[in-house]
Amino acid sequence: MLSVSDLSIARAGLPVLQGLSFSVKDAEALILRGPNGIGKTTLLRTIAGLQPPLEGRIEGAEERVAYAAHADGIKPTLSVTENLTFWARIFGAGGIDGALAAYDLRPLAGRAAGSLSAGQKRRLGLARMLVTGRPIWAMDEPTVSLDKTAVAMFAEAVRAHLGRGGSALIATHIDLGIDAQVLDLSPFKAAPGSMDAFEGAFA
Amino acid sequence: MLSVSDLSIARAGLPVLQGLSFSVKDAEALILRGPNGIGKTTLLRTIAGLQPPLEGRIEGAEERVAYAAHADGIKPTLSVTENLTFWARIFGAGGIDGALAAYDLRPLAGRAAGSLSAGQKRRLGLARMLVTGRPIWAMDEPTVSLDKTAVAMFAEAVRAHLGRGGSALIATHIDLGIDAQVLDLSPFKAAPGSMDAFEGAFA
Amino acid sequence: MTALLMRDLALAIRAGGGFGLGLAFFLIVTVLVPFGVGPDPALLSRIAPGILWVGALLACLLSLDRLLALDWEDGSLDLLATAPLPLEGMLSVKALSHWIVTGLPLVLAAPVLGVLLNLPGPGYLWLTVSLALGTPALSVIGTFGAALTVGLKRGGLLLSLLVLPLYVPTLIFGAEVARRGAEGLDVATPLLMLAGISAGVIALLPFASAAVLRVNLR
Amino acid sequence: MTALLMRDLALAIRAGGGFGLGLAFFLIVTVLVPFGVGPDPALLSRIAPGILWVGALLACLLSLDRLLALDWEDGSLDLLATAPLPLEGMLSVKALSHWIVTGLPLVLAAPVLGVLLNLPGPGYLWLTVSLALGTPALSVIGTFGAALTVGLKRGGLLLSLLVLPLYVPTLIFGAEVARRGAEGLDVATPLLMLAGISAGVIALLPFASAAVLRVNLR
Amino acid sequence: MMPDLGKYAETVLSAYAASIVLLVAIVVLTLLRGRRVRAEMERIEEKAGRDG
Amino acid sequence: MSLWEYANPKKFLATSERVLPFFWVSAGLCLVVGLVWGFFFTPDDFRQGSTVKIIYLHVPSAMMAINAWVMMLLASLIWLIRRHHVSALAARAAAPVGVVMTLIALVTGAIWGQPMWGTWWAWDPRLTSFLILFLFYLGYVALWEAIENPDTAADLTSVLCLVGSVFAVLSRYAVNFWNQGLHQGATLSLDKEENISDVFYFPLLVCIAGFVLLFIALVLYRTGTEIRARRIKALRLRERAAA
Ligand code: HEM
Ligand SMILES: Nc1ncnc2c1ncn2[C@@H]1O[C@H](COP(=O)(O)OP(=O)(O)OP(=O)(O)O)[C@@H](O)[C@H]1O
Ligand SMILES: Nc1ncnc2c1ncn2[C@@H]1O[C@H](COP(=O)(O)OP(=O)(O)OP(=O)(O)O)[C@@H](O)[C@H]1O
Ligand SMILES: [Mg+2]
Ligand SMILES: [Mg+2]
Repeated sequence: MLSVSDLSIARAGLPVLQGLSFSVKDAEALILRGPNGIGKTTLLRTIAGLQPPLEGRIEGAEERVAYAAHADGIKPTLSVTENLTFWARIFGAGGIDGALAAYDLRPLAGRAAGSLSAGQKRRLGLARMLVTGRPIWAMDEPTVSLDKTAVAMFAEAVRAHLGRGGSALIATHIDLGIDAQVLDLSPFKAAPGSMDAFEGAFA
Repeated sequence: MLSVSDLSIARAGLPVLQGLSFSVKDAEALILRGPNGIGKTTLLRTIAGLQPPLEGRIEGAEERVAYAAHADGIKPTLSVTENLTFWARIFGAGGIDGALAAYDLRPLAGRAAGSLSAGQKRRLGLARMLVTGRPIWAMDEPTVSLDKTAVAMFAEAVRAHLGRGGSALIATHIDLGIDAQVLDLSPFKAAPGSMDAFEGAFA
Repeated sequence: MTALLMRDLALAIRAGGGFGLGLAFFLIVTVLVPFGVGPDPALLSRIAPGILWVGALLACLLSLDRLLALDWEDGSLDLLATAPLPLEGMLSVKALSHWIVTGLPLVLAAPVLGVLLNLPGPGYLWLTVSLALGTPALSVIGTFGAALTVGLKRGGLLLSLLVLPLYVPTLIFGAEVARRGAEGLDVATPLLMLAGISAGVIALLPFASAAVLRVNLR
Repeated sequence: MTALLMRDLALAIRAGGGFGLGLAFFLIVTVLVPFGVGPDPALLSRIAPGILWVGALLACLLSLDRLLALDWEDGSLDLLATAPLPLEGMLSVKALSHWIVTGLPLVLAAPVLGVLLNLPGPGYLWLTVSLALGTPALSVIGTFGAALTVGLKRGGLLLSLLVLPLYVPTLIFGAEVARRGAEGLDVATPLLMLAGISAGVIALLPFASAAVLRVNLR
Repeated sequence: MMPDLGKYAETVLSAYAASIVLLVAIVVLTLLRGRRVRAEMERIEEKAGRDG
Repeated sequence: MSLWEYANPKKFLATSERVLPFFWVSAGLCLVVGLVWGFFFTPDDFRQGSTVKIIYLHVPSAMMAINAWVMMLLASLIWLIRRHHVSALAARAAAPVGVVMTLIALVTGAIWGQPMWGTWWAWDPRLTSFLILFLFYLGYVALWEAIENPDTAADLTSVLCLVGSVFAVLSRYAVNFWNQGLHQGATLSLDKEENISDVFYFPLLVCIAGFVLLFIALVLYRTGTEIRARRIKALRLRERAAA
C-alpha cells in the first residue's frame, strides 16, 4: 500500500500542489486527472523518488515503484528484445516473454527499436513495466500515441497487474476503461505563497 | 485543394502504403485513422514534402502545407512569445496575437518554453500552425497530452481555419469533435513486393 | 533569414554563454600544451603559431556537433525545411551564426593567448589576420560536416573524423601565414591561398551541404 | 551491473564503431599538429610526448558529452536512477565502459602514432605505461563532469571547461613520465604520483558523481 | 635459395611480411564475408519462396 | 546493347561470376611471378642495397590506393547522375580495398624509410598527402557503416567522395607548398632517361599488373557481396512487412 499524506511538491522552486493526501491499496488503481500544468508529472516524479517533496510524507514507495515517464528510455540501436532484456536484468526480475506477449511485441521482437512507429515504441515502453517486477506502477500519460487495440492491451495489462496484487497510479486525460478511483488534482493547486515566508526558504 | 492520386510511400526503403488516392477540398478537413505503424506519420511527411513518394502524385501541396510533427520544434530557452515570433517571421506571416489567444497562451507568454508542462508545450506547438499563414495543415496526433479544455480549443482553431477556407489533414486515434471526413488507412497497407523485383531496385 | 540569425544568436547567448565557452576551450587548450610539452620559452615560442591555430580549429570543431543536432532533435529542422526558405540560405545563415559565436571570439582572443605561449612580436598581427580569414572557412566546412552527420547517434565523433581532413588545407595555409608572420618572412602566397580557399568554400560548399541535408531529412 | 556494461558496450559498437572513432580522433589530432607547427623532425620529436598526451586527453574529452547525455535525453537515466542499483555503482560501470571504448584503444594506438611525431626510441614504452595508468583517471573524472552537466543544453562545452582543470594533474604527471622516458631519465617519481592520482580518483570520485547526478535528476 | 639480403634483411623481410599479411587478410575477409552473405541470401530467398 | 545493362544487379552478378575466375587466377599468377621474380631474381641496387626489393610492393600499392579513390569518385558520380545502385555499391566495395592498399603503401614506405632516410616517417608532401587520403578513406568507410538506410548512405557518401576529392587535391597542393620533400620523384615515366633500369622495371610492371588485377577481382567480388547484402536487407524488410 502506498500512502501520501499532506504532500506539497514544487517544480523548479515553485510550489505546484499542496495539502495532497491519498492512498492506494494493493490491487487498486488510482487515476490522476487535472488540467495541463497542474502538476501530475511532478507528483509522479516525486513518488518515484526522483525529487524530494517540499513537505509531507510518502510511505510505501521506496524501491517499490516502477516509473514510466513521457520518455521511454528506449535505445534505438538495440532490438526490442535487447531493450527489454536489459531492463529485466537491471531489475533482476524474470523473463521477458510475458511482457512481449502482453503488448503483442513478438512480431517486432527482432527489430531495432529506432525503426518502430510512435505507437509501437510506446508499447515497448509500457512492456518495460512488466519486467520490473515492481508492485507499484507510476505512469505518466501511458496511452499517448496508442491506437484502440493497444489501449485495450494496456487496460488488460493493468488489470492483470492489479489481479496479482499490484497497484497503479496513472496520470491521463482520456478514458482508459479501467475500474479505478479517480483523483482530480485541481483542488490541490498551490496557493501563491505568502510574501512573508521570506524568513527561511525564500518562498 | 490538395489531391493525392495513386500514391505509394515507403519508410526506410519498405513500402508501407500503396494505391492511396484522396483529395481534400478547401474548407474541408480529413481525419486519418489506422492502427499503430500503418504509416500515418510517413504519409504526412510525404505530403509535407520531407520525403519523396515511391509512386503517384501529390498536387497542390507545394509551399502550401504547414506540418506539425510529434516533435514541436520548440526551443526551451526562448520564451513562448519568442518561439512564436520566430516562426511567424520565418513564414513571413502576420502577428502572433491571434495564435496566443486561440490557445490561451497569454498567461504563459513570457515563460521560457522549457519550463512548460507537456500539455502547455503542445499548445505552443499547435499555436505555431496559426502563424504560418499556410492553407493546409498536416498534423500528426495533435492532441497528445492535451486536457479536455485544450482539445476543445484545438477543435475550435481547426474550425476557424476551415472557416477561412483552409483545410486540414489530421492523424489521430481519438475523437476530436470536428466535423470531417474520415479516411481509414488500413485497406491501403502495402502488399509485400514480389520477390523477383531484383532486376532494378532490389525489392 | 535575419530571423533565423537572430534566433540562433539568442539561443547561443541564452544557453549559458555560447560565446564564452568556445573561447574558454581555446584558452584551455593553449594552457594545456605547456603542461604537456614543458615550460621551455624558446620551444613554446616556436610552436606557438601552430598550436594556436590547432587550438582554434579544435574549438571550432567541438562546437560543430550542436550546430544542427539540436534543431534536428527537437524537430525544428523538419519545420525549417518545409518553410519558405532555401535550404542553402538557411545553412549559410547557420554557418554565419556559428562563426559569430565561435570564430569571431577566437580571432579576438588569439593575440591575448599568444602571450601565454610566448608568441614573437610580429606574429600577433598575422595570427589575427590569418584566423580572421580562415575561421569562416572552418565554419562553412563544419556546416557541411554537420549536415552530413545530422541524425546519426554519436554523430559527434564521426563528424570530427569527416571534417578534420577537410580542414587540413585551411590549417596549413593559416598556420603558415602565422608562422611566417612570426618569423618576419613574406606571407603573401599563403595569405592569398587562404583567402582563395575561404572564398571558394563560402561560395560553393553550401550547395553541397543543402543537398546532403535534404537527403538526411527524408 | 554486468547488464549495464554489456549494454553500453553493445551500444558503442552498434553506433557505427564507438571504438574506432575515439581512436580516429586521436590520430587526427596527432596529425594536425605537424600541419600547424611545421614538419621539422627535431622539433616534433621534442614535443611528441606532450602532444600525444594532450591528444589522448582531448579524444577522451570529446566522447564525454555523450557518456550520460544520451541516457538522459531518452529518459533511461531517470529509469536507472529508480532501479535497484546504487548510483555509485552505475556511474563506475559507465566510467569503465567509457574507458574500454575510448581509453584502451588510445593506449594501444599511442605507440603507432608516436612514429608520426618522431618519438625517440625509449619513449614508446613509457608513453604506453603512462597512458595505461592515466586514462582510467580521465574516464572517471570525465564521468564526474558528465554527471555535473547532464541535462544542460550545450553542456558539451561547459563540460570541457569544467573537466579540463581537473585533468591537469593527470596530464602533468603523465606527460612527465612520457617525456622523461623519451629522454631516458628516471621516471619513478612522476609514475608514482600518476598511479596515486588514478587510484585515489577511482576510489573516491564515483561518490561525488553520484551525489551530483542525484541533484541533477530531481 | 634465399637471396642474400645483406644488412637490410630485416627491413625487406618485414616489408614483405607486412604487405602479404595485409593482402591475404583483405582477400580472406572478402571471401569469408562473401560466402556468409551468399548463404544467408539463399536461406532467406528459400524461406521467402516457401511461404510467400 | 549498352554498357548500362550491367547496372542491373542480376546481370551484374551473372557476368561477374563468369569473369571472376579469370581475374582471380591471373591476379594470383602475376603477383606470384612478379614478387618471386623481384624478390629472388633481381640484383641489389648499388645505393639502396637489397631494399629496392620493397619497390615491388610499395609502388603498385601506392598507385592502386590512388586509383581506387578515382574509381570510387567515378562510381559516385554515376550513382548521383544515373542512380544505378550497382554503381554506388561498387564504390562501397572498393573503399576497404583502397584502405588496405593505402596501408600497404604507408607501411612499406615507413619500413623503407628507416634505412633510407633514417626515420620511419617524415612530413614529406607525398607522404603527408597520402596520410590525408588515408583519413578520407576512413571517414568514407565510417560514414557508410554509420547509416542505416542504403540509399541515404549512397547519396551521402557520394557527395562526401566528391567534396573529399576536391579537398584531397587542395591538400596535396598545400602540402607541397608547405614542405619540399625527401621522396622519390617520378621514376616510372616511360619516356625519360632517368628511368630505373630494366632489371627492376619488368618485374615491377608484372607486380603492378598483379595489383591491378587483384583490385579488379576484389572489387567485382565484393560488389557482388554488397549486392547480395542489399538484397538480404530488402528481403528482411519484406518479411517484416508480411509479419
Ligand atoms: C611512409 C612512407 C611512404 C609513403 C606514404 C610513400 C608513398 C608513395 C606514393 C604515394 C607513391 C606514388 C605512387 C604513384 O603516384 O604512382 C610512391 C612512389 C614511390 N616511392 Fe614511396 N612512399 C613512402 C616511402 C618511400 C621510401 C622510403 C622510398 C625509398 C627510399 C620510396 C620510394 C618510392 C619510389 C621509388 C616510388 C616510385 C616513384 C614513381 O614512380 O612515382 N617511398 N610512394
Ligand atoms: N522544467 C520546468 N521548469 C519550471 N517549471 C516547470 C518545469 N516543468 C514544468 N513546470 C511547471 O510546473 C507545473 C507542473 O507541471 P507538470 O509537468 O507537473 O504538469 P502536468 O500536470 O504533468 O501537465 P500536463 O498534463 O501538461 O503534462 C506547470 O505549471 C509547469 O508550467
Ligand atoms: N525510422 C524508421 N526506420 C524504419 N522503419 C520505420 C521507421 N519509422 C517507422 N518505421 C516503420 O514504418 C511503418 C510506418 O510507420 P509510421 O511512423 O508512419 O506509422 P504511424 O501510422 O505513424 O504509427 P503510429 O500511430 O504508431 O504513430 C511502421 O511499420 C514502422 O515500423
Ligand atoms: Mg505531464
Ligand atoms: Mg506516427
